Amino acid sequence: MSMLASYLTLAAVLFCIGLYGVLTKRNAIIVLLSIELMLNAANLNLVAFSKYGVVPSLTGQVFSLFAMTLAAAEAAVGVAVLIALYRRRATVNVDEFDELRR
Amino acid sequence: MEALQTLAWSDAWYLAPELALAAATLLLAVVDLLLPGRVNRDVIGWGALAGLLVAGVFVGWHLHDLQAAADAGEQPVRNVLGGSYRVDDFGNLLKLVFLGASALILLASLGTVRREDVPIKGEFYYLFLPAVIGAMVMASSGDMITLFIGMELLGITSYVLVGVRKRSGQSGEAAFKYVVTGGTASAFVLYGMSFLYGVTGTTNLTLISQALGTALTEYRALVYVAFFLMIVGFALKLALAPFHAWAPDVYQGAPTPVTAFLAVVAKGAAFAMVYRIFLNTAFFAYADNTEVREDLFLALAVLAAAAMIVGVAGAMKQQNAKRLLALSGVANAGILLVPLTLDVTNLHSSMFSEFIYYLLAYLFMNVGAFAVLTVVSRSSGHEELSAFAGLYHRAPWTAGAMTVLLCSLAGLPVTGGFFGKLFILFGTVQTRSYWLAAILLVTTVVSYYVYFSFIRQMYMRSGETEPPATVPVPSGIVIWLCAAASVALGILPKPILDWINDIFSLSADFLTR
Amino acid sequence: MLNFNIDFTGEFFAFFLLAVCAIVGAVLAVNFTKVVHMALSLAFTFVSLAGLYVVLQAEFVAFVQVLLYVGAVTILMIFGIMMTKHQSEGQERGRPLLETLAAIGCLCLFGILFYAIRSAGFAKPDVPLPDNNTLSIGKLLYSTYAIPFELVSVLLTVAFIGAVALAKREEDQP
Amino acid sequence: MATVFSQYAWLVPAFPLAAFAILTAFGRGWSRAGAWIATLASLASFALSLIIAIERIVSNAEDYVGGFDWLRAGAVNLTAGYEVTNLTALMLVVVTLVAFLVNLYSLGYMGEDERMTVFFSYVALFTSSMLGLVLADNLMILYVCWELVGVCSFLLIGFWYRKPEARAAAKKAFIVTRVGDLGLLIAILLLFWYMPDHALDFASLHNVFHTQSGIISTSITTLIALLIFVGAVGKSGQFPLHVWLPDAMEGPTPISALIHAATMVAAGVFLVVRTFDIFQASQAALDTVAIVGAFTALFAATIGLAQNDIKRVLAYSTVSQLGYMMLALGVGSTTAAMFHLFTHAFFKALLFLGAGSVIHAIHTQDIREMGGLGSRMKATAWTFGIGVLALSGIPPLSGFWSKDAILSAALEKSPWLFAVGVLTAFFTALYMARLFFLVFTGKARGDAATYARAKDAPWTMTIPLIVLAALAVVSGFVQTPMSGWLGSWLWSGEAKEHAEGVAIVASVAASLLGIYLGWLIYAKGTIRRDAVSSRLPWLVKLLERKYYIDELYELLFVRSLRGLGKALAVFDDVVVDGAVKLAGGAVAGLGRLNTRLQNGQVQTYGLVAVIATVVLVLAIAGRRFW
Amino acid sequence: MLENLPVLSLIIWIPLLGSLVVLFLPGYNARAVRGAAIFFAVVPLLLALWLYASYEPIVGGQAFAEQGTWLSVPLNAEAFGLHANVASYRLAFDYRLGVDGISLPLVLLTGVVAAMASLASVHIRKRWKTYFTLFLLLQTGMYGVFLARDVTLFFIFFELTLVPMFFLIGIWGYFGREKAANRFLVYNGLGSAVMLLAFLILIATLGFSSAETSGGTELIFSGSYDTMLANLKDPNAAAHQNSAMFLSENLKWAAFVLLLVAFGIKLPMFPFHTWMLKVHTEAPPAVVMIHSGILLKMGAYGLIRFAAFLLPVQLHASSTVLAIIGVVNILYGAVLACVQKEFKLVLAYSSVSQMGIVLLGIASLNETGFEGAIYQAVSHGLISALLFLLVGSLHERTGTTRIDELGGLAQTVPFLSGILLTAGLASLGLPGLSGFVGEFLSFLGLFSSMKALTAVGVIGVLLAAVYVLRSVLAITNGPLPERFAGLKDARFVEALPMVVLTALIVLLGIYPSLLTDLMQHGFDGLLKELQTRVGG
Repeated sequence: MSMLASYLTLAAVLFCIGLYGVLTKRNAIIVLLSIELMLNAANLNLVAFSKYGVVPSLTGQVFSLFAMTLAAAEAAVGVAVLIALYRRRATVNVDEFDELRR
Repeated sequence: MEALQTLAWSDAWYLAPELALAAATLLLAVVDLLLPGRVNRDVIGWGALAGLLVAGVFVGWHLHDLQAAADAGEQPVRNVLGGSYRVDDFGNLLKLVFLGASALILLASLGTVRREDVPIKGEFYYLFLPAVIGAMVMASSGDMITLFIGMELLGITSYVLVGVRKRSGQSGEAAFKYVVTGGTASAFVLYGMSFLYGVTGTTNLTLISQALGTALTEYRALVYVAFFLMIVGFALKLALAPFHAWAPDVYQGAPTPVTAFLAVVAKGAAFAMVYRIFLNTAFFAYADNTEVREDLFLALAVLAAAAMIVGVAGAMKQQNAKRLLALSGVANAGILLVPLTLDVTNLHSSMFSEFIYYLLAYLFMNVGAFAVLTVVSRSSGHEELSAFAGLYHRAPWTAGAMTVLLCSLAGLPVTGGFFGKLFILFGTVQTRSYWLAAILLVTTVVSYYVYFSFIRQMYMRSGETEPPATVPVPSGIVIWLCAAASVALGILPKPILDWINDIFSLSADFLTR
Repeated sequence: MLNFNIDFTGEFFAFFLLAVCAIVGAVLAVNFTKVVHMALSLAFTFVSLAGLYVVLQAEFVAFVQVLLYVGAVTILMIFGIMMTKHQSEGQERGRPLLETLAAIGCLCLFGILFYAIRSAGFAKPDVPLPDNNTLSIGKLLYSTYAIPFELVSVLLTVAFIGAVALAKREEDQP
Repeated sequence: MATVFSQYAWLVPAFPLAAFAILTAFGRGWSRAGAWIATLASLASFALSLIIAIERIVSNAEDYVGGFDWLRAGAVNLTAGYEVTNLTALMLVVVTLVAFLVNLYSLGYMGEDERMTVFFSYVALFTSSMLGLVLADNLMILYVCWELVGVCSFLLIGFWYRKPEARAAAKKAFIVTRVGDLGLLIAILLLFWYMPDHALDFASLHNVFHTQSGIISTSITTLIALLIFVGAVGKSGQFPLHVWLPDAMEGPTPISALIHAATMVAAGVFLVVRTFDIFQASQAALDTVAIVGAFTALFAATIGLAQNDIKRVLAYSTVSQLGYMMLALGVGSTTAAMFHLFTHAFFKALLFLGAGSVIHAIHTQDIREMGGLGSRMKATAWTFGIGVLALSGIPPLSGFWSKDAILSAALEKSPWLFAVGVLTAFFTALYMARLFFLVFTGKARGDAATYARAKDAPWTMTIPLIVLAALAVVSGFVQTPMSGWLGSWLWSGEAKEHAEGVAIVASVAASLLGIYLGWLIYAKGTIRRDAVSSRLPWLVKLLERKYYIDELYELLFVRSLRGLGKALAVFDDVVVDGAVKLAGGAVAGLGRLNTRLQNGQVQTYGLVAVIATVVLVLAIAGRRFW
Repeated sequence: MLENLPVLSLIIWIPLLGSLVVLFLPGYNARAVRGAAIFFAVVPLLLALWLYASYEPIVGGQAFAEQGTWLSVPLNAEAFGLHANVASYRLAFDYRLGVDGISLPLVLLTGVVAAMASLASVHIRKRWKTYFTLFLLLQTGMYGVFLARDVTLFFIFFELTLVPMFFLIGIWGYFGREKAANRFLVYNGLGSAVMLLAFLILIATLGFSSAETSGGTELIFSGSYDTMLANLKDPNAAAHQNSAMFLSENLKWAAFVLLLVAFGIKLPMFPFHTWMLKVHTEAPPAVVMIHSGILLKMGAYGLIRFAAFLLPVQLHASSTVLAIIGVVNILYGAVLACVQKEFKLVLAYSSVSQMGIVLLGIASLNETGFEGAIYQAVSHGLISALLFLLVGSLHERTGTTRIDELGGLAQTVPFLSGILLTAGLASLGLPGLSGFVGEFLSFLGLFSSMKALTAVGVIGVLLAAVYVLRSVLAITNGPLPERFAGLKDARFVEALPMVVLTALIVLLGIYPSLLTDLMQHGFDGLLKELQTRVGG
């Protein structure tokens, strides 16, 4: 198994753990963090490919930089939304955000 | 190492629509800060509208330029920085749709958004602009990085817009759900893109499509994975079934104009990106190795079918008007996806015309319907279907316009919705995708039931006890504009389609080669 | 198919160590009961990833990773945690069905990914990356990727405005 | 030689038709005036018919055919035409005469009915259609008129619409005769496709089946003939479709006389005569006709023995006599059949009108409540008596000659048929004697006051009786064993006369025996009336209940149709509509499933999405890697 | 005088104009609204009568044909291996109208029934303005269906009848109106969806023609009925065998079955009939007049016009099946009509039965049968319109249409009863009334090929007598219930349409050539095609 495959596998593991976190964690903040983990997994992919890919190039790294920035912005907005919501609901439990249904 | 190719001032012209919007955003943000709190923030709304119009003028100008170039025998495409930004007819047409839709939505919301409901009214108005920038970027780039950033720009702005009704827990809840779903979708898309980058070594769609041929021989599974991950991401963004469940919740919680924006512009932009990526890259195997392409388009077709079925079926028993329209949006997303999934054959290559025509019709009917919903729910105080009860007595003309819009949504002649569907159907028949045609037709019929539940409320339920509903002038204009456009699209589709056909060519304008 | 014929180079050891760290951090983040612990263990993962980036000769990316994730995101999250009340995870009823299905789903997804990764025979790349990584990236950002770069600036502004607008307390609130 | 009046034959049905149109359009509120219009119209028809007949008798004119294109559609090219032959001329006279007399009679009989004009308009329409039927030059037009007379019959049976029995009888009459009509319709369809040039006119039929027989195979010919016969069976009340005719007596009595005795019911016989070429081409068909006719004659006569309603007795007698006519046809003697039709029309109309006078006088139809009316209603009793004798076949009254002609013909063919005929003649005489003696002799058994008021009817009602009685006496002489004038006139000279002495003796003996027996039982009382019923109660019961045929039909057809209908209704609701509902339910179920999914938990949504992802990938991409 | 006018267009669009006029009339002025509606319903009738008077069967309807380009949409066909010699594609939806011996009788029927129904709309007590607006809109759709010569145009008009009907049933119907309206909409919508699919298949594979433009040869896909007919007869069709445009056998079958289902739903054909039961019982009588009188006939017309004319080989191959379905329709409807307690349901099932005869006529594959089918359609249109007119009048007076609650009405309302009886007799196929001719011709037509089946179908005639008499006599005859003692007979506005319809029924029964002469050459093309394709 080449190094690339190892990196990719690691990324896949992280992506899936992130996904699992998104799906199961009650705490809204952890859900947001899990999304970040998924994005990180993708970044790892990009950087790994940037070195070991078919055509190594810096593009992957640039992409991952953009992605990180976006992830940070998303996290910020996510937390802001959560705080606004917390003011109304006094909870951050995802499973209690079910007023909108059916 | 090649010479550094940087952004030249001349390139700014190509970016003019986006730049205009960005400038307007900043300007309005500053004005909003400086204006005293008691001043009605509708001023900001009008400013945003002006910004949209200016951007629209620029887009029109671009279209004209491209036309001139095409007449001169050049390729009617302007690539900036190796395709990381791209001005072509595909993008421009869609940009017009996005700008027009946003303008209509803004116009309709002027006078209906209340301070007690949306405390940050200024932000509410001007944040539409960056969202539109995001949508426009999604339509006009040949590079995955730019596309992804456009998607995120639209997404992040939308999260904020959904949550602007700060006093309402529902708005916040909707925003949070949107953040989670949108974030996950972004992660999937990015992850998919990373694989695509990995097996081709580039993010440029042109280069990808060239490299995919070889990549397929060695990394077939990875190519599959890349595309399927993206499909999943986009399916989430587009709310295709069974990835749609968030949509009714989010639509319901969001302020109605934002709902309309999500339903039309956000969806349209996602489609633009799907078209860009899938037609551009998956087209690689036109000549040989059609297997992967077939599979991808099959997957999309299955999702489209599922969306049509689930959307309509789910809407059947839905009592909340907004959720109902959300589910209708799910079904319509399925319909909009159908042309893409059709084969390009020697008889059929008009998928873009089919798509954009229906998108246009969808724009008018949806924006109009949401505008009516805004008016009606303001008068009734809730957004249940029963808010429409007896509308025929309370506001006969609005009821009439709504009837036209609903007919268009249901795809009854002679409306834009009908013709759009007909056009798509003809495509399915030409490519012999009869099963898709059948599903499209059957769901359309079931959707009669769904949309006519509004009509039942408006005409067949008593509403005589309630006071007449007042319609603010801007809303009235939008409603009637949309209704008239819906009819016009049905009776005279020819000018528009002629025009699209004149300026658009799948291979020249769209495929980055 | 699981023929792990791996060259035991230095890079591999570094990778192995950091990968274990990252996975452990991620797994712990999923299994901790206290929210702060979760956030911190995720930060640990992020750091490990930064290490991996270094191993991958992406120093600038690693730097940004530390700066953004550990420095900004995690701190932001911890602020978020501070500003809201929390019960610990474990005190509440679990959702076995959801968790089981989610686990199965994620495992299947991983299986698919793993199969795809395994089935690809990656050739050794022949083109090395430029030495001066950061400079090259900078050049790229100002040339080829100038437009995304500008867009990101718009995005950050919007995110900033949006976050503030959403999170700030209304003065005229009843 | 050329004809003068035959070409105006179309006017014969046109008069009553005009009367019908006038009465329907403007007749509301008129009463006697309307009735007189109809009567005069029928008189005009009669006059014209008579002129035509006389012209034809005197000059032996050629047949006349006229008409116009009626229906051109595809291969169909039908004319609405009329044909005047000696046969039709004869029928014209019979029909118009009886119609006129009945009209006249009805002026008195229906005088107090508020819907008199409606009645007369129906009668006019009937007369017109019947005449059309007679005149029709092709089977199609005949069929059209055939149906129209059926409808008029239906309308008139149900004339007293308030009575549920009348409603039921009308319905029954229409539906039962329609069974026969279907046979005729299918026969026409068959003929249409088998005849050269799709011709349906009688001249072509004659050509094909008589002159150049063999064009159409025997089996098809038999089929066509039998189907036509089915039509005749329905109309002429032959077994097994006779059930409607006795019930039809719910209608006003003049109608019974006109439609259900003299004219319409004879249309079946007329039809067979008209298409006799086809029958002649198939021996099987002829045999069937003979057997059915003979059986019906006997069968109905036995029922007639046990009926207590004056009109029903006459009705069964009609069925029986029609059976005679069919028997005659079956044994190949159209002359005898037409002859009997001719005489029967007069004496049966006479009997019905006489019965009508009785009913008019004492307002009951049950002969057990009558008796001794002969002294109060002399004219009625005398004319009725003549009718009875004529029907019983007592020489030299008309019935004797025609019945004798039939029996002679039957004897020639088969002794069995002859025996049945003679037996029937006996029963006929018996039940007619019973009827006469119970009604007109003895003591009054009913309400004394009514009896006291009973008297002969006004002149409009009496004159027809007298005229008909006269005809019943003399009409038999047109065709006697001595002179076969009628036959030779009808069939243009192919008169073939024969009279079997055996037949004459046997039939007269049977008739006299019957009348004597009746006299013994019902007038003199020598034999106790319950002589039979006390010994064989089941037999009397069987006869009284008409062999339980109605009950059988009720069970076989009405109940089973209702049962089938109910079953199909359930099927329609559960299976056919159920499938629709199921489809709708499936969509709705899918919708509900979707609603269940929408539980507000964003993580559930995500879970569904992940599972969907896995499934999608495995299903679509996975198949390539399997 | 009218020769130079586009008469067909006028017939179609005058009701629409009327619809707009009514829309802008003051709503409180019921008299003006009603008057305008009747006026705009009668004018097309007069035009149709003029058409009837000046139509010559031998010439056909060419003199009246109208043709214009409505829209012609480019299909941006890329150079991905275009067809040889073809420069571009177009999808053309033309405005083509035409009339022939098949459609003219139905146009006349529409004119008569629509005019009469607008007179009969006196029973409408609320929201006249909207009612008549929709009513006139519906008429535009119906005329359009019968006059369109382009499948897309046909479809659009077909659909155009859907929405007004939904409103008319849903707003002015009886208690279960909304359910009935929904069912109508969805079921018929399904039918038209199926039809659209078939049409699109036909357009894509049969509707092509080419034109020379400056850019080279342009291939045009259009719904033009005449183009399709011409392509069908194209002797070189075999040369296109392998082309993607060619209508292959399988596709032909698919299109045929789809058309059969689509029009079968409208007809209605067993087992697609259940939707119309609700419509018949719940819709207001004037609307059912239109519905039963005309809309059902669109199914018959469509079957002949498209399924038969465009796909004669399939028609031929499936004629036995069609005939069996027809017989099932006849018997099934009749038996069910025999046990209904609600008069409207009796009529609904009788429609099922009567429309089965139309199927028989079509299955016969000869001119007699085809003409019989059209005749039957027209005749049933008149009869059922009359019957539902009566139902409306009876319901207005008695408040019920249940057979077991009514009785003896001949005493109080002799005129209505008389007309009811006449209509009943016409519907059971009494010779001398119009019902007989269609029935007879259809049976006659089918009998040439399927004798036994026809004989079984003829039993329906007997059952018709059973259910008609059973219900009509129960209503008019027998003892009169106390509460109906004081009923008033028909008013003039009610009596007028009744008399007109009755007169037409009688007229067509007495002199059928009035109508059959019109159809004389209408089927020539189809018959020739049948002859050459399948050898007679």
